[in-house]
Amino acid sequence: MRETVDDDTESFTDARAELQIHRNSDPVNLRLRLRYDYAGTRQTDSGADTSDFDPADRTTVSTEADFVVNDRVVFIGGIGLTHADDTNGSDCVRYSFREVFNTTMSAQALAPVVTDEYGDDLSFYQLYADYNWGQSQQESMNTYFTEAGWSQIDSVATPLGTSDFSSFLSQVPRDEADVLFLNHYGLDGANSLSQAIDRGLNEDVEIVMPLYNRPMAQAASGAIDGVFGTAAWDSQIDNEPSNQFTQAFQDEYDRIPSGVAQLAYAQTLQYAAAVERAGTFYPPEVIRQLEDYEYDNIGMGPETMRACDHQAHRAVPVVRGLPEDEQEQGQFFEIVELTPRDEIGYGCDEGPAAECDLGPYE
Amino acid sequence: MSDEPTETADAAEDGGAVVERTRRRFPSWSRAVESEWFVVGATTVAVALFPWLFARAPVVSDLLNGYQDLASLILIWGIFAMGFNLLLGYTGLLSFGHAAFWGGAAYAAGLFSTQVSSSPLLIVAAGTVFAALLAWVLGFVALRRGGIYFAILTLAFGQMMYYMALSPLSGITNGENGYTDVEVGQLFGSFHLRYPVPGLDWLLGTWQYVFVGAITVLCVALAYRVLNSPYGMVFRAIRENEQRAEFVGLNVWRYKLMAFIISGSLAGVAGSLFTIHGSYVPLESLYWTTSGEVVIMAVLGGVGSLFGPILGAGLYLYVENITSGIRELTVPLTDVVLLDGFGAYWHLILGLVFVAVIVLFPRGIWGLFRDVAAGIRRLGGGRR
Amino acid sequence: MFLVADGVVLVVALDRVITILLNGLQQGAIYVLVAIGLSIILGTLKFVNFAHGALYLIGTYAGLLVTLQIQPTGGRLADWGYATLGLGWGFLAALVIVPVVVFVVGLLMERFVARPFYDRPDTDQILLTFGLAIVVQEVFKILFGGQSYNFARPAWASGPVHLPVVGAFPEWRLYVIGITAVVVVLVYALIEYTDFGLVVRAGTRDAEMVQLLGIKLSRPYLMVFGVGAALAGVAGVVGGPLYAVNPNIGTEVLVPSFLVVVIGGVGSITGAVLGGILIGETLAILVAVAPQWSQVGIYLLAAIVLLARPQGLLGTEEVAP
Amino acid sequence: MSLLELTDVDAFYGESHILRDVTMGVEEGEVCALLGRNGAGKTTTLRSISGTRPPEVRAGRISFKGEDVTAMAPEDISARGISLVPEERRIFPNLTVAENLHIAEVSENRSNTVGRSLGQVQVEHVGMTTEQVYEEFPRLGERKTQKAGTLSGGEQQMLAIARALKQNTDLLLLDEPYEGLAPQIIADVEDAIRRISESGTTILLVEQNAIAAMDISERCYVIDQGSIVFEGTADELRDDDDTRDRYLGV
Repeated sequence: MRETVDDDTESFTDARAELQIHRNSDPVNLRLRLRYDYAGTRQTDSGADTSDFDPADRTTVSTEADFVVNDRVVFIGGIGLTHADDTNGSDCVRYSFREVFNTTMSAQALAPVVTDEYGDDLSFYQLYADYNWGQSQQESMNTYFTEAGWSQIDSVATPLGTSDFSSFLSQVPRDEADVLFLNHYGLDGANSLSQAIDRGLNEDVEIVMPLYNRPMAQAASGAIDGVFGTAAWDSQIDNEPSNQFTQAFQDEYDRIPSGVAQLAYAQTLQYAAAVERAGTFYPPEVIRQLEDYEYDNIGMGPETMRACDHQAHRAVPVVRGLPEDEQEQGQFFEIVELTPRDEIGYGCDEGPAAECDLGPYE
Repeated sequence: MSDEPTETADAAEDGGAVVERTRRRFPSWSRAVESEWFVVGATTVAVALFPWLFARAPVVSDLLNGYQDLASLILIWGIFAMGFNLLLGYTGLLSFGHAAFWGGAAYAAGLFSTQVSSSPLLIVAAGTVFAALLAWVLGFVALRRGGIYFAILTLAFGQMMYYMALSPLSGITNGENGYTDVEVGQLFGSFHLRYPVPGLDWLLGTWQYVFVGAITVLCVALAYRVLNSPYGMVFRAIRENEQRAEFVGLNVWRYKLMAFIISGSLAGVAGSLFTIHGSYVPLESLYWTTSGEVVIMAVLGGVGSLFGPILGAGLYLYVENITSGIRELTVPLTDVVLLDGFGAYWHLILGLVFVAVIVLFPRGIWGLFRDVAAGIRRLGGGRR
Repeated sequence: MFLVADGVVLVVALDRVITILLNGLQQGAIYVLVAIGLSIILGTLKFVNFAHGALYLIGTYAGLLVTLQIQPTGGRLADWGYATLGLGWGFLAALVIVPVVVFVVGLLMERFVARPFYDRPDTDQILLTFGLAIVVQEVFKILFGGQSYNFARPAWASGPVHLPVVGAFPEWRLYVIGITAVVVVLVYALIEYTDFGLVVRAGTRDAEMVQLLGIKLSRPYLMVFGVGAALAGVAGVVGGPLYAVNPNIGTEVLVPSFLVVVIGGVGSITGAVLGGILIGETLAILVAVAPQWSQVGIYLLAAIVLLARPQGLLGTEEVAP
Repeated sequence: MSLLELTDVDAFYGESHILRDVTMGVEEGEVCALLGRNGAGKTTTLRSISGTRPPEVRAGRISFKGEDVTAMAPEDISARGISLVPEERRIFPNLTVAENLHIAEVSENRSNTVGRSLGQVQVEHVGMTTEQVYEEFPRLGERKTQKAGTLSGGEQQMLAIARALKQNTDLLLLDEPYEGLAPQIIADVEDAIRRISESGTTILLVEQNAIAAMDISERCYVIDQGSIVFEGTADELRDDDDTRDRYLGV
């Protein structure tokens, strides 16, 4: 195996391939590295302890595609933490795979549950973070809730760098709107949701956070009480791989793993397994092993890593925030429904996938 | 301090005395050492050996745990820190907005690569020209104030550019995702930067390193020449005593602006190389913490010396990228764990070392080395 | 009401305008509290404190720990077995205790950080305090983890209050404005109507002359630093519940606060108040009119003021260091 | 024993040697003048006496009432009864006239948060009260709520002197009190200095304007390039054409 690697100096100029996750919360600590040290074949040495990694807020790595193309490094699944549609739509590339669901899928999963809960023919108002994911999320919400019979009053962009949403929230027409979608992620989401509650918007409208993560829930605390959303993974998902991971993680770090921790570990293993199947690190071979691969071992039920757009098709957990007094360490949501994969998603010729052109293997 | 009464000190005479003293301090051998050829030659050798020592040499590289890519990155940040230091170390102006030149050039280089030409040399030229023009404009405005106001004005301009790139200009810059469409072509149309150098890849690694290294040597030569020209003398005079420099008829403001432009241009060279290196421009390259990072590098390494900031850049990136990966700090050669989760402390350690340097060794680590070396030389001389 | 944006005249309802102004006032209030300390320390002691944001950070975490009980999951404290931390004494206790704590931190900082550097160039002071700010931030990150905590608003002031014209407005934000106003009046009285304030105002202009009048300045300097720090502590407590709490909030509040100082004029309390309100309102109005430009706007405002009136709106040339 | 004695004082600004072996004394109750050209070392002498830094006194001894005050901090020297009315007055322009006067009392107000105990120092006599000041300088009384920065040059000089007198002054150091004032105002200031002297306060007057200074003082020193070149009574100096010509240009 060592030989194959050495033959491949073109793509690996050094004994380490670096995968980078950019986080905006802390530009100084910009990079988190997952190192695949291939001297020890499948040893996964998470340079910075991934369990400590909380993508405190907007964690977008749609940019990784470009690292990938230029560096010829395979970016796999969950490393792409962005949920934006474009990532595996118009921006898709051969070298990138995505495990997490995109905004289309989270809207598809949310629409039936939320309309079922709040009723038909309602009108909704949206605020969204003005960047790739936020735009994508609000578009998806509009599409699938309109399809479900609701109508949009307005959708307003909030610029990045905003931590005080009071001016935007004060514009929400509380008499007209029935539901408010806050398409903010991470810390932004925690701030906008808390501020909305503080403003008493929940007295007049129902609030939905389309995408949750744990740091957001932790920072928003009691504000998430009863608020619907989707989450990448949660330790409460009850199946063999999930429970196994939760247990192993707890044994090692003495706390309940977050969705991101699960993603990091699961994807590292996916890559390692693909390398083993391929018998080489040579990226085109590894990529072929990953494409259309069927698996059921990371706790989200049976999945397919689709060859046409490199998007995993999998179940999406719809969750609801717990009241503050029921929240415990690492437990912030109740799982309302684990929407199975055949109820969501789209064909290779529809939706974002229709715009995807993966490009060459080499 | 500048409280000396002008009535007693004749500035021109004093300036002469400094030169005189400097000359006397260096005997002919030392003067040869300090000569431009020696500096450039030594830099070239050091740059050539660096990636091998760092990433591939037996024993040394295993101890260092370095890798090729980091070697180029260290040189790139080294150029940035050296340029920053031309301002702080030689004119005493502390800018907290150098991210504007680094990041501005990085974006300019990135846009240039997609819109005009993907030739690495032209990309660097474009980024540098942009940074120089930007430095001219910002310097023109910011240099109206000194001290704390200068620091805050530069900070404000830097932040303004960050937020411009983040929001109003996101159509061009791609906002918070950073600029991703960078296209890097082949050097002189024939060398792919990602390819190893035939026959010399054990030493230098890739063409990219050769490219970055050559530009580093050029920048060192340029900076050395500037500092040893009349300009450099004036810069130092301004740092020592601005009023006195003004008194002998120097247009201090113009020299400061020149220093600012040279400094910003070097930051621009580095920023353009950063774009080529990563084929990507992160938005954070404009954020004020980037300015803060280069401040730390320069001060850590040693302001007021040419190589100190490069050393500082290396140290900073090393700690950030290698030390931060150490999970357990153990007693050397044993398994005794001193500190678990050691890597998480890297930023704190840098902060503490930074504070210690300011309090204890204002000339930085390079200055400390020189003091120690001088001490040893003196000891040796004493024994003889 | 008419607001002009991009050449388009918008007709805006009165309640919207008042809401925007209130939002601006509230956002400015936190900057005012932080900036006053920064400004009097810079004006009187000629000391540039880039670590002033760290005092805000300390204030917020101290406030969090006095007010509530938290579970520090991400940091070393959790590893050391502190599953739950905090006194849970409620907000009013924090409002009393935290300023005292941060006051003491300020005294220590003056004695051991600032004083040895009074005679060093201001670039050295900036570098030192910048380094210190990093150290403090990292210590908090290591102890409490990098994640955000929820600093719940006190029960008696959470949720909305229904105001005439404006409608529902977050009650806590009114308290922020109120508490800031009271604190500013107290500090103003301290500086304007006491012998301590007299010495501070005189020392701001001509420290040597004050000493020539037989007054030892080391103690008022210590006090100024302590008071400035305590104000940052108050800001941390009242501002904490507004946003999620994490180790970065110190530097996040520092940069705009410096803008407030230079806009208002170094050493001037009324200047800091004016500057803070200007920045807050600029932010709030731009968010309503041209949200993309809101952040750019405050930096542009600062640059324009600095260039047109270098000593700041209410500052005097002589005080500028 | 003279009230104030300087013995072989050498003072430096950084590396610049300004005062060289300055020896001089001021007797209790007299008005003594220190004369010299611009840059001769007059202000440096006063700054050395009052304890402000720079200059740095590296050799010699300055004693006041027999006590060595050479290395003392300015506030301690002030507390012992030496008050300085500096060149350019240095009143606090941002404070009102009343506040400018009040601040001179702060150091004695021990209950004040910032005040301090004077320790071993015996306070022998207290300075003028504010009422006495307003009596002495009625113009200041009229303008007591005005910001000091708005006063005229002469009024500012009066205020600076009044501020010094509010301290427990035994020795008043006046640095170029006539500088930049109109002739009739100079007369007013002269008048004030006489009255202060008559009330028993010792005065060391530093002037470039030798004629005016000789009018008012009993004894004179002339300083040139940091050294004392003449010592004698005002009459002696008046008669010494050579010294006046060489060192004072009059």
